[in-house]
Amino acid sequence: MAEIVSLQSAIRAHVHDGDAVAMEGFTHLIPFAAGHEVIRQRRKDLTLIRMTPDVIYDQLIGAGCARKLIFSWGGNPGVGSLHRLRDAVEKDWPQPLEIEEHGHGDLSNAYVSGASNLPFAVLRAYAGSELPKHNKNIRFIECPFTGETLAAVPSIRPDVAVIHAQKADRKGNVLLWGILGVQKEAVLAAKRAIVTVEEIVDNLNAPPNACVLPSWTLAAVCHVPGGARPSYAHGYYDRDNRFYQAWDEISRDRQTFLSWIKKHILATEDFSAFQKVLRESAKEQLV
Amino acid sequence: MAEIVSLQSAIRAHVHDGDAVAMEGFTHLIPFAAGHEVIRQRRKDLTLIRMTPDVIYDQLIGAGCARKLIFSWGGNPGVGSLHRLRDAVEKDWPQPLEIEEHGHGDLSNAYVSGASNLPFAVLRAYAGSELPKHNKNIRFIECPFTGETLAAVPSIRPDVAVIHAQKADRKGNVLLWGILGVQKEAVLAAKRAIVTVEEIVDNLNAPPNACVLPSWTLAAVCHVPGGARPSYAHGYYDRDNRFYQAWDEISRDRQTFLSWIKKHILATEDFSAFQKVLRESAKEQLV
Amino acid sequence: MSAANYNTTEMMIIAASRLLTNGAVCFVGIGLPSTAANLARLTHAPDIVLIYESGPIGAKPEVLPLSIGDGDLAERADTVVSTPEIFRYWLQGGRVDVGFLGAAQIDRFANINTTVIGDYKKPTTRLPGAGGAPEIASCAKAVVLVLKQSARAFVKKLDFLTSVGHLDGGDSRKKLGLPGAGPVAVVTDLCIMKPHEVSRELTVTQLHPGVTREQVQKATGWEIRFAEIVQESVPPTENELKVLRDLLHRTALAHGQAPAA
Amino acid sequence: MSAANYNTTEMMIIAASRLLTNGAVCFVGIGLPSTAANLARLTHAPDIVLIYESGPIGAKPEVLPLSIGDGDLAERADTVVSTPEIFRYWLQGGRVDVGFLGAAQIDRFANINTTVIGDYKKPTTRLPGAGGAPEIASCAKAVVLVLKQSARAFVKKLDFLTSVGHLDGGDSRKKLGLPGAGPVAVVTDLCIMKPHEVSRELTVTQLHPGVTREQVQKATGWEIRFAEIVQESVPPTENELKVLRDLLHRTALAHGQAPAA
Repeated sequence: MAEIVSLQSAIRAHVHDGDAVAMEGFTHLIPFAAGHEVIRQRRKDLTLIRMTPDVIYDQLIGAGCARKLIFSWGGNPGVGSLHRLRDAVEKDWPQPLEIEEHGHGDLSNAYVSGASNLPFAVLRAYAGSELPKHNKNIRFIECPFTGETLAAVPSIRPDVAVIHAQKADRKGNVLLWGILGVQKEAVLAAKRAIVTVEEIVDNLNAPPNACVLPSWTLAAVCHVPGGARPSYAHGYYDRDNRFYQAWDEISRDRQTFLSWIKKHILATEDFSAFQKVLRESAKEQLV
Repeated sequence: MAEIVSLQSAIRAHVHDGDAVAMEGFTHLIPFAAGHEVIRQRRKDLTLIRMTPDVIYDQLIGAGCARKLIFSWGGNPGVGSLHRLRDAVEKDWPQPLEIEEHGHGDLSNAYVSGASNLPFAVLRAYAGSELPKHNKNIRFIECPFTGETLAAVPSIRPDVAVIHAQKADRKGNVLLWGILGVQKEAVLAAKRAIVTVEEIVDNLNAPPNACVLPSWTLAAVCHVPGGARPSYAHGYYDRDNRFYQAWDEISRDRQTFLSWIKKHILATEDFSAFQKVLRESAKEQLV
Repeated sequence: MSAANYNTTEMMIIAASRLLTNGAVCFVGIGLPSTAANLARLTHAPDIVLIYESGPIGAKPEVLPLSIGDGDLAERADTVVSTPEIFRYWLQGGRVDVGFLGAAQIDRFANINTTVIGDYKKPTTRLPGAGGAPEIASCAKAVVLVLKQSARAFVKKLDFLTSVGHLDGGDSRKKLGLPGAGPVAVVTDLCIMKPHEVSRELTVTQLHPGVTREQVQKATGWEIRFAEIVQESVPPTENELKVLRDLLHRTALAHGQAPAA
Repeated sequence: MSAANYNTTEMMIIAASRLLTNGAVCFVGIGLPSTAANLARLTHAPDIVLIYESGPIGAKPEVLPLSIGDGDLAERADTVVSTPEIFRYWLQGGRVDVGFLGAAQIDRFANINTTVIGDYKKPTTRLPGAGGAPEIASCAKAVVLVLKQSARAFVKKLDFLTSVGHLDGGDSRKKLGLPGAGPVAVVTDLCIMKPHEVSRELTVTQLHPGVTREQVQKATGWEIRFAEIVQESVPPTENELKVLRDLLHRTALAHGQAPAA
């Protein structure tokens, strides 16, 4: 059964230095509040797993929390580069970042086989691509029936999965809807899972066959309204595209980035304090 | 795009002698009307694929439509044996029936890999079981990363899939809910698909992330109210448990079975005529 | 307090239900397993999680399902997923604590046959087949078997090994590399057997009230072993019996009322 | 009737949109592909089916998405499935007629690089990476590439081969045994190129109005081939241009109005 606890204690209890952490959410429901709390608690040497690193991992990488990144597309959606990711890969700042890259189909299959407790996934891809040359975790196998050659990748089994969802009930059962990405698979593939939610209700009133994660599949559920900002939560708030654009400026320069992290994350107590400071910065046109 | 046509013309156009046919529905939404129409049109030499043959395949087998059966559990749920299936396997009546049997997890994985256009599925099962000895389509492979041995089965790719659903819209998009079984996978694994529905509406009003089959994945959609009887349609009617019990008597004896099929299916024009005759038989206590 | 009058089937179901701890995730088949699991849910294990292979997770049926996919299972479930997901993410995923199985034949190492009596190619009796048993036997953390005891069912040699238990005993199952631990108990209308910790051979650890060792031996096709200390099962309590009988009564009414086509 | 004033980007997007036939199932990336696909939907191909890798199937966005997972995509889709399902049942399943891709670098056989400029281990520029391109390039029945033409992008040798086109030309792609046919057209701001039917080398088949062969050659890092008959693209019609500009205008307004955190 999931404990319903503060995000602070959930991160303290379940995310440790050196863990393999998957924070998922395909542009929708990205668990930014949880990402910030990991920075606040100054976690180190994490292996970060995520199909689209997005601004959330750009922040974690720039803040020096990551040793390795497993991903399939590392850009700022609709804007351009992730400058902190690039700086780490191109110039080892703030520290070298080992990268293991895949394709989206590959990683999403690897989450599925992880959730299925299989050691590997099979897919039709990579013939002719140079990715297998640089990623020893992309191999090829033969079909025992047809003899066809297919690509194989190892399952993803994170130590911790972190997602954001719309609702939980008081027992800790979680409901999400809209664009689901690989969140369910990430949770079921992980040893432990943390879910931040927009609201906690008496009854989920889930439609038939909705995406529900039973409380007993989760380690912790945290009530963090707005916890996916600047990404969006379907039915609650829109994506803050302005922030994604502003991030390009904030993250381009190391000092600007460091002072932003210091002021907005390290100097704030929690996500609601962060949001307050961010709103002030916005007024001051700094964002 | 699916054509919205009569069940009679859908079966005539898309189910041919010798086809591999998967009629799915896990005790819920079993496409009985379509099964009857296949008998009415006297199809022959079909390879019938279905996790739980149930009464629908007992009828097709007894009526002499099947050459082969691929299945994982062949009983009359909550009642006992499928007498026509047993008679075919034990005594070659009305003709020999080749059987290929799997487990539920195996077959459901084989539908998934079929829908995914992969040649085989991988699962953790069968070590120690004698099934692989009698089914050359259960093999073992090695994980290219861990060296573990896992079971492999060929994907299911039927010529035709037939399911029953609750709703279609006028374009032929289909919505089903409740117990979904492997219906979606069967449709997506098949070369062609026929869907019978309870009603055709202007707007599906599908909840987010509901199980919807777009019209362009289907060959034909047929309006057949009650088309899943004696199984049930969630939100429309309950399972007719009495008929499942009555079937034990009807099917136990070859002559009783033949006269039932003759009177109720071969002598009726369509499913609504069948239902009318069945109601009369029920009144006469024959059923 | 314990009940005066009960039959051996009731004792078997109640004994099986007592093996399920509150909060356990239970993969339930139709029939006796489903009856025992729901009895547990309605008595000492209100938070037990029932998973049915048709898709319902956290099912709380009002009455016992006649089929594995009854609508009542979906109505009151926490969620309903596809059958492939049940087998892939939930059973094989390692989330099932107890897999509940029945069998037509069982041997001394709790291997089971649900396929054929006689020769596979020309069976004298064609049984329904494997269902989800091979995967449950492989992947559930533990398996509990429930079936009536008779020399026809408890055989020296299976006609067909459908789903593996402890194979040839000892560490032979372990060598197969399956994720689950295999059968931990066999509950019958006469007794409870558990695999010996070294040999893994089924050993009677508990006799139901009034049952003799001779009765058990007569109903077993091999020389059955008894544990050093064989306990007597606690007879059904008034409450267990009342809840079970109410459940069966509700069930009969509900299914009797099913509309004719 | 054709429009008087339009720019080369508009010509590129409109030329790309014209390649999509009504009813086609189109796997759409963000940016130019998404713009061209939605333009097609709003002009000559109202029944086109747009699939985005985040999960929407049959998306009908009011405005262009800034991210691949914008809520607007889900709101108006026929259904929204998980990302693994998109790649497994829909793309790999063989249900995508046209995969739309962009690229940082492309070679004469329409192989593309979206990974790095420079050495992989120590890149001068780290690009976003593969995304879904390797799977789309493998499994979509056909691939259309859309990108601005320049000698920096159209290179003799890729720094990295992320997603395969026609590999080394001839039947070399065929030998890979991939289900899809690979790139069928490359649409740029200058022209349209198609693979030669035998050599599979990109060949200019159509020049946009006013564009010279010299311009195309200057913007290409290898000696570009021209088809025997090179046609001139039909300029944008008033309607195409109006619908495109309205779409881009609506989009700018919508995203500008996005609330600040």
